[in-house]
Amino acid sequence: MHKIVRLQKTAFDAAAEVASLTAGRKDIGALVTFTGHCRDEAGALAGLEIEVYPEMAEAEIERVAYEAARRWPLEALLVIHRHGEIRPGEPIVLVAAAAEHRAAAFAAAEFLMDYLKTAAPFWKKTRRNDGHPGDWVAAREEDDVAVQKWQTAPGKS
Amino acid sequence: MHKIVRLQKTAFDAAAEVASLTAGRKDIGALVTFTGHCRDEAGALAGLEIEVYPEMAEAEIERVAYEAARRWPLEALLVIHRHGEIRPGEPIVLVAAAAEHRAAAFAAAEFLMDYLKTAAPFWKKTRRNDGHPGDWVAAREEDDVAVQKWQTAPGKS
Amino acid sequence: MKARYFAWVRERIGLGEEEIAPPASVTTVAELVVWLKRRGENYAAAFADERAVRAALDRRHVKPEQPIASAKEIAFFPPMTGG
Amino acid sequence: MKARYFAWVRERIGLGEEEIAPPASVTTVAELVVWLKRRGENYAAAFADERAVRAALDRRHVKPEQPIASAKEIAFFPPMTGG
Repeated sequence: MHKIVRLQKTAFDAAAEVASLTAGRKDIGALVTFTGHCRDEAGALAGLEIEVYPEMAEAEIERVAYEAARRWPLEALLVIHRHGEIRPGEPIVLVAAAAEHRAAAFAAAEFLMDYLKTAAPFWKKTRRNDGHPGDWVAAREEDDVAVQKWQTAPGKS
Repeated sequence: MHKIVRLQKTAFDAAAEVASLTAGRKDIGALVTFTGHCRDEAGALAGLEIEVYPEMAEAEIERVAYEAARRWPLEALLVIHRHGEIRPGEPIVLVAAAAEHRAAAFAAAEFLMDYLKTAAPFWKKTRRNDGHPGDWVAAREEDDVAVQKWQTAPGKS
Repeated sequence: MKARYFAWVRERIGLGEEEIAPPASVTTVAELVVWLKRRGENYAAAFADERAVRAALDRRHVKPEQPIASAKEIAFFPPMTGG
Repeated sequence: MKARYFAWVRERIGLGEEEIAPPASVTTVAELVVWLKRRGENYAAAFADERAVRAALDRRHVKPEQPIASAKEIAFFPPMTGG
């Protein structure tokens, strides 16, 4: 299985990254991508500052990618996560999962995102347009609930 | 909500289509795309010929897109489905769903695909490399099972 | 009314579409299928396994027991394989 | 061992990382937190709500009752908000 995992400060071109993952492949029937963007919250935000524990982030993402490949028959897998300064509209994270059929691609992409949200060591701090200091973004309870469904999920299906 | 539904014979550039859907938007936090490609089945296939009932296909896709927008809080929705001759590696279908948070985007994209597979009037016939006549692709029982889960699913979540 | 046929239903019948005028006694989709099967071997072959053929009335999926009523267009086709 | 702090844990302590040498009586992550809180008001503030702080030992998530054993690196941070 073709696998790419990358942490970076610079913006990425999601389309070009996905194209390079699947270029020339004629065995991929289904490709699911997820892109997470920085929202401007109706103009209130100047952006985000994302802090990372880089050594652990790489290890965690590799671990989750390995687990995804164990659970579903995947042809290719891509995870790119940014840190540092992000402006509204810019991409933060890209996940792509390719498989012969769509069920595996959808499940793997959602699984990867649920684990990235709750287990990968990144922390977002807002930067505000009104000059006031930003806040650390609070973890969402929905994310903890979302990740629990994978603990009872079967293996390759 | 920004919505695009299109049937066409020509190939499409999935990246450019998705870019045009979300260009300049700063309110989209999550974007899920699904691309279905023509596989070559280890070199056995020269491609697919996709037959369509065009008037009904447009009506069905519009109906399913409307239902997706009713069930989940979406910012944008895109469905492009090809018909006619498709070569291995080429895209057949593109679905994109954009929302503030990822759960709605994932659910809407998977919902759209499950309904497209079982309710949109398209039929695939294989074209073989060995000169023998191709066969009509049989419907997959998994697809009928997959679509059933949405019949008991709640509304906006 | 107009009848339209797709995929292997179209191939077996040998037509993509035609005008049909079933008698007033034909009131449901299932009854129309019985009537069509009597039109020739090609129709009988297309509808040999009736459960394998789906129908749409005025471009909406319908079940065999659906009344035809004043529909303008009926379509017959195998289970769909798009996406 | 090396201690690393992230996000508001880092801000409250005022350090990103430091070398620490807890006594042999400190054997678990929870005991290390108790020991750190005694080092000053900044540490006490960072760990005021212990349930809000997560820990990783040699870059793997661990629970408070986890033995430190011979770990080389411990990290403390709030619940993650990546993705």
